[in-house]
Amino acid sequence: MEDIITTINVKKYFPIKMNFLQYLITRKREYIKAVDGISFSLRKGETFTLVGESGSGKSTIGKLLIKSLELTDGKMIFEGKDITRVKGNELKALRRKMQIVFQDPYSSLNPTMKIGDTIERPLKIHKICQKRKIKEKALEMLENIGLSPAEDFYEKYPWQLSGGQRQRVAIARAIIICPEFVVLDEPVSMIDVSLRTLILDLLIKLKQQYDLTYLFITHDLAIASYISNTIATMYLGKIIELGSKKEVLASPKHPYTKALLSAVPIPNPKMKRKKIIPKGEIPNPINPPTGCRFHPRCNYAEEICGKKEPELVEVSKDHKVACHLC
Amino acid sequence: MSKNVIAVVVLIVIVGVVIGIYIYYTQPKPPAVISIGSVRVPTHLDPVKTTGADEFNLEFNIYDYLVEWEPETLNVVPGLATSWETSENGTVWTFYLRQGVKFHDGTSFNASAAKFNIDRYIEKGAFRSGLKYITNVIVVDDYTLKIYLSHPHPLLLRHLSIFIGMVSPTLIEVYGEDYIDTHPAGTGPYKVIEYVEDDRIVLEANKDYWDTPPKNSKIVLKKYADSASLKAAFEAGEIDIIWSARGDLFPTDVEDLRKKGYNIIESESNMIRYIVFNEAQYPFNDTRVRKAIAYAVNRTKIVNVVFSGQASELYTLVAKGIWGHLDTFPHRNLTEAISLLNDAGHNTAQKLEITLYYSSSYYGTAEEYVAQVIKEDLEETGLISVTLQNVEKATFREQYKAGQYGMWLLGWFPPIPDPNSYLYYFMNPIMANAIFSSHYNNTEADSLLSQALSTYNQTLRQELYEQLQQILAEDVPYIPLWQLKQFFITTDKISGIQVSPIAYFYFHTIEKK
Amino acid sequence: MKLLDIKNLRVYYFSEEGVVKAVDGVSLSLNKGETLGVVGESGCGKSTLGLSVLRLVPYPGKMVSGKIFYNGIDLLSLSDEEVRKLRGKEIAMIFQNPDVSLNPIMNIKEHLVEAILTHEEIDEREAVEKTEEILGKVGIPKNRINDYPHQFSGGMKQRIMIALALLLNPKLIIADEPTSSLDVLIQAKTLELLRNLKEEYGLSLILITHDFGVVFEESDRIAVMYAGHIIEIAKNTELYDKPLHPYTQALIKAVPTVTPEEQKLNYILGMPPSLLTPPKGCRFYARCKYAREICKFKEPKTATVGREHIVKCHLY
Amino acid sequence: MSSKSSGLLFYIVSRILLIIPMLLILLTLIFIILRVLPGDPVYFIVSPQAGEHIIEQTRHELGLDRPIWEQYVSYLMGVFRGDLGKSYITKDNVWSIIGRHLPITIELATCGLFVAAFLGISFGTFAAYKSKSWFGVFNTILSTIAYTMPVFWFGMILQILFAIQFRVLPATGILDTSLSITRITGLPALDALITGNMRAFVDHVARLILPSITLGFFISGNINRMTHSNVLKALNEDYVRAARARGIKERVILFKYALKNSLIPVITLLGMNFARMLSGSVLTETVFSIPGMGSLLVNSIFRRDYPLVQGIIVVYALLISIVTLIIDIIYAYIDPRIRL
Repeated sequence: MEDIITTINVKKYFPIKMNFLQYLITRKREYIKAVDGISFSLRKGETFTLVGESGSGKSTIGKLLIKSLELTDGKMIFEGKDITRVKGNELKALRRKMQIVFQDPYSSLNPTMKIGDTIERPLKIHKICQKRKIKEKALEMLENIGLSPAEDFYEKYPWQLSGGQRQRVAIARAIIICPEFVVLDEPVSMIDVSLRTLILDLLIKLKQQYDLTYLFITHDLAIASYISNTIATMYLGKIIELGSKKEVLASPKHPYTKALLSAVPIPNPKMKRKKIIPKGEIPNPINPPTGCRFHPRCNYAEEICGKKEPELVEVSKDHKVACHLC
Repeated sequence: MSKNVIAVVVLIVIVGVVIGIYIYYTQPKPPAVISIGSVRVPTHLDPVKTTGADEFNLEFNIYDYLVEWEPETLNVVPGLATSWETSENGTVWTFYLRQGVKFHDGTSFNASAAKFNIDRYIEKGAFRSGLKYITNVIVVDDYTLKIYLSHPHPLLLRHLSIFIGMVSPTLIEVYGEDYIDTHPAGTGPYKVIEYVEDDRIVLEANKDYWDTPPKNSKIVLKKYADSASLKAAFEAGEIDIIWSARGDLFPTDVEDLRKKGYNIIESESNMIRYIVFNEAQYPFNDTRVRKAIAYAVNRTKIVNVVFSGQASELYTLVAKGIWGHLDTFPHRNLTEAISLLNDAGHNTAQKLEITLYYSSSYYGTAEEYVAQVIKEDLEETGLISVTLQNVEKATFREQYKAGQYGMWLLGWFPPIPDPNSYLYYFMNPIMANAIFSSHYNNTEADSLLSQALSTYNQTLRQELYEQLQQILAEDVPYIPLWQLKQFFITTDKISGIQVSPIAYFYFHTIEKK
Repeated sequence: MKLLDIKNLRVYYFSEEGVVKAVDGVSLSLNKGETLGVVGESGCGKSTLGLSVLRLVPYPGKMVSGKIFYNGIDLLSLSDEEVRKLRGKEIAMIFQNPDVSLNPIMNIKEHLVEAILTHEEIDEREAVEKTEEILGKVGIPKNRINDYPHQFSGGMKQRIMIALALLLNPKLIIADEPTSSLDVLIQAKTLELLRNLKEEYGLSLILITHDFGVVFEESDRIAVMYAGHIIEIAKNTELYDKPLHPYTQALIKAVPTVTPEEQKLNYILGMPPSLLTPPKGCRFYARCKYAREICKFKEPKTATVGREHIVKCHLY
Repeated sequence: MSSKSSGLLFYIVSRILLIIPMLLILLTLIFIILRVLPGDPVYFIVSPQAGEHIIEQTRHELGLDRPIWEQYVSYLMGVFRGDLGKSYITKDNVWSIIGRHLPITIELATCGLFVAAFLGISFGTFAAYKSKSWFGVFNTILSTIAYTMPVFWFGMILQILFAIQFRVLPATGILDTSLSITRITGLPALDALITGNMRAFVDHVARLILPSITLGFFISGNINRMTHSNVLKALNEDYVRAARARGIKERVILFKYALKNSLIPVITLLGMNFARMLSGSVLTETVFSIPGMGSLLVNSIFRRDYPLVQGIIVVYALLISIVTLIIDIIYAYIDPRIRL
């Protein structure tokens, strides 16, 4: 399969706010290194999942990929073209191909707009289809995401919908213009348990139907395991393990991935496992630890871990790990 | 812990209050003070700068003059000069000065101090242009002074008695000219001990005064922002006297206080109000139009409706109470007005459109009502349509001096009780244009004016001024409208207020029970 | 012996739109030393149930009927002041979001010392000592005692909340979604801490959560709530092996687990009913695949099936 | 910054440095505006009877005949030497004129602030706590009245009631005309206390009561509303619920949790109002005949007394900078999350 997006050593640093005089005196800018040198590729048609704790930089990557943030350094290639510094009309055309769905369906929909208008808006902005066909298309989409009768939902306002229904609208809004690539940033974490699988199944269905590629961002490994083809574990702005779902979940290599997996509570009282929890908490991304970023918390850390930063290397087919000990 | 702190604080407060109350009641009561409220107070106290009534008035209380005048009769009486004599041709005046008089700063008054002040006034005085006839001042000895004139001038004594207050020369030499604006030292009955601009001026009786010392020890002149707060302060018993010399109180307020039983002393004031025309501008270049307006204005209505009778109708520029006053202007006559306007070619189809300029920020809120009444009066002819235009104080003088008007509502307060002060500036073409841009020019009037200014013969002068007033009524460059009244409103405790027809207020006779 | 016994409790919110029957006839009991999981989806009334025990239901909520016995005392008959004295001292509560549950302008010491001095007549020095001791137990270093909430991470804040809850040796802790805003590693750590401290202090715990994983891992018994009703109560393993209520069955099948294998998951169509106008019959009727005619009109009674397995369904 | 106190010092210094450009911009603006305004100060100085040569001479003496930029530069030089020039009208030094008017304005503003804070915060807090009772309704009406009622009207009602009808309090001015206070610090109340002049002190304080209530009541409306809504919001915060769950007493919750946490915006508002009052409250000063900064500024603008207007603006800007700085420091003290 061909790659749809490739990132090469992508970095995103956010400067820390300082007033002018402070800058004059310290003459040193400090940065939050949210994403600090990441390279990976998304293959067309796959669901690529980023997992990690909050503050690991997952969401920043999502925003970088859809070009809603400028990268600090590195290179991004989309469908064979370098899109690192695209601007103007080219960027607009690119945006049409890339969409994002956010976590909170309560704040992502405009409360004063009817559902129909919300869904139609991207069509109008990007002038995708003929005017008279717009409504037809919107109704079709509503039907497709299971909000039927579509005519009824078309006239409703967001507050008349449940969280799950709203999130479906948000997904429909992203997909109606037939993008190539969709970033799903924790799309089900605010949805009730009984409906999460519904949304996930809908996403899977739409992916096949519209030939999409997903970047799925989640902190929930159970959800990741349900929907992903590829899973990448992030820690402090770095990808530390990347591989096919099978590889990563069946034989995790990085101690951090292992810890994450072991920590997930299992809804089966008969399965008791020893949890391996790393010590301490995720450190400050302004001055990340030297060497392997995980080494201060790692139970297996050796001398080299504090000195040299491990590369993300292939340990088996479809499985890369950044760890000196693997 | 915090409870203890609270207890200590409470204790301290209680002790403090008790001690405070004790001290409060054991301290001697300060001497009685007479406070006089007004909506204006002087902005400076240097005689050479003075042009306004408020400044003049206060200066009379803190300075002495070579000659002075009796408030009631306006007769000239000795001041710092005990006597004087005139040379035969009337151009050399010799003054014999009072001995042993001291300025408030302790220095002595003598002939050279007098010369210093006269010279200073001639050099930089606000009215110096009117004093050009003084050619020289010579100190004969410590207490004798000679003043040389270019020609006989009947107003010399008046000028000396009003413009040239005697300021301590030492004070000016030591502290500079600007210092006496707020820290004056004269020889008069009062010393200024506190000056807060736009708030109050505190005067203390001069114990070493050469004449009868004041009957009170301290006077506070207090400024109030408006009529309402002035009245409230009076009713709350915080001031003893309201001196409403130039409309400080609303007419309704005066009536209200009268009803409440306060003492009210009412008398004429020498401030006159009038309309001025720009004779260079259409349609006021037409004497018939000006005259028609003079016939159309209704003074009775202004006085009664706007001022509730607290003003007097005025039919000449010389105020009532000043010698030489002669009513020459016509009373209201609409028929006459209409026929004059018809003569001038104005008819109902082609109404005469004029604008009346006035300034309520300068002359007070009543001005708007006056303008409205005048508008109604003129429009009653059916031939005139009047637009009213209120002008801000800051731009007012500039605009009328620049002649950007046809018809203005103005006021005149001459400091000197002489018909000349009411006529000279209006009728002399140079002055009239410099001050009002009236463009009035009448050579006959001119020669009458100069004649009247070069003789000491009072009867002759009176005749000349009466003639002048007749001419004015014919030419109508101005329309006199009304003359203000002054009011002293006092509590029962106050007595001894001396009323002068020219609205000056001497403080030294007031007593408080 | 029952530490807490809730009998037929009804808590309604008298809002402007109408009466929201958030808790509508709930009976529940808790044994000493036990962990009872209350599981349910958002809006099912589980948080209101937790708050009612401390009589903290916010305006316009009101406890309409029912009884809550704590150690044999009827909590609803106590005066406000008597209840206040119980709060924190006998029954403590841990809330969902530690980021907003601490007063941002008070430091940690102030929080803890204030709580001690509210309930115990000791001097400040002793209170500080006690504070340091308890903070040590939850793993907050002594030197951070004067720090303010914003200087701590979410996990640490929740540990501080746990310290605050345990401070006065209460008998009962009500933990309302104590870990759902935390990352998975912190969640595991916090739950472990809570479990250990519960042993050490001999506490009883009501764990309110929507997370089946957490509830199965931590609870002795589990109560499932749906639309203001408790629809099933059973022992942990019993509920896992033999879920009786169709809702419980469906929900367990809807929860994904971490596995490299393909999963076949279920979901429940439709939405829970509005608590403003709850249906007359079974509240799960509209979403239930076993629904029968009777379910629509008659509210099912609670039936006891086997040992301590209670279910509220017409099927039983 | 390593420690909080050095950070604070650094902050204060940087804020003071920032005053300079602000002052420069402000002065330039006011300089231009005053000269663009129609009206000529000379006409307020010379008599209407004065001839043209006198006007020219006066203009020359005041330096008004020089090119504007020259006047501007020399004025600025003066300001940075600390010389604000002399009033055109009274010829007195601008500093000393302001020195006579500012202290009384500071006293009035401070008292007004206390009244506003006391009324606004106490009523607002209590109303939030009892928002479901009649007091909540009463307070809403009260706060609405407070900020919709015209100041001069309210002041006059107080005056008529307490000074004219019952004669329990003085109506106008800052001191009885028979009294005087020796000037030491400039603040009359303080000077009276220092010199042990209790009579003057009592009289002066009595005279501050009505104007302070007038001013304070007016401002209390906004303070009240803001306190009310913030305390109400704070009472619904999770940390309040958590505190209740710990058995913390209601009184402690109301003051330590709800009120203290709501104070930041309230203090901002108080500070803003204080700064505004420092520039003078013309209406209150008018009603009570108080020689404060408000009437001074209005009169000096009216008379086109350029140096005085400019001087007042300079002082005003400095005061506002100081007040906002103090507010910021208070913030940092109340809320540890705010770092200076």
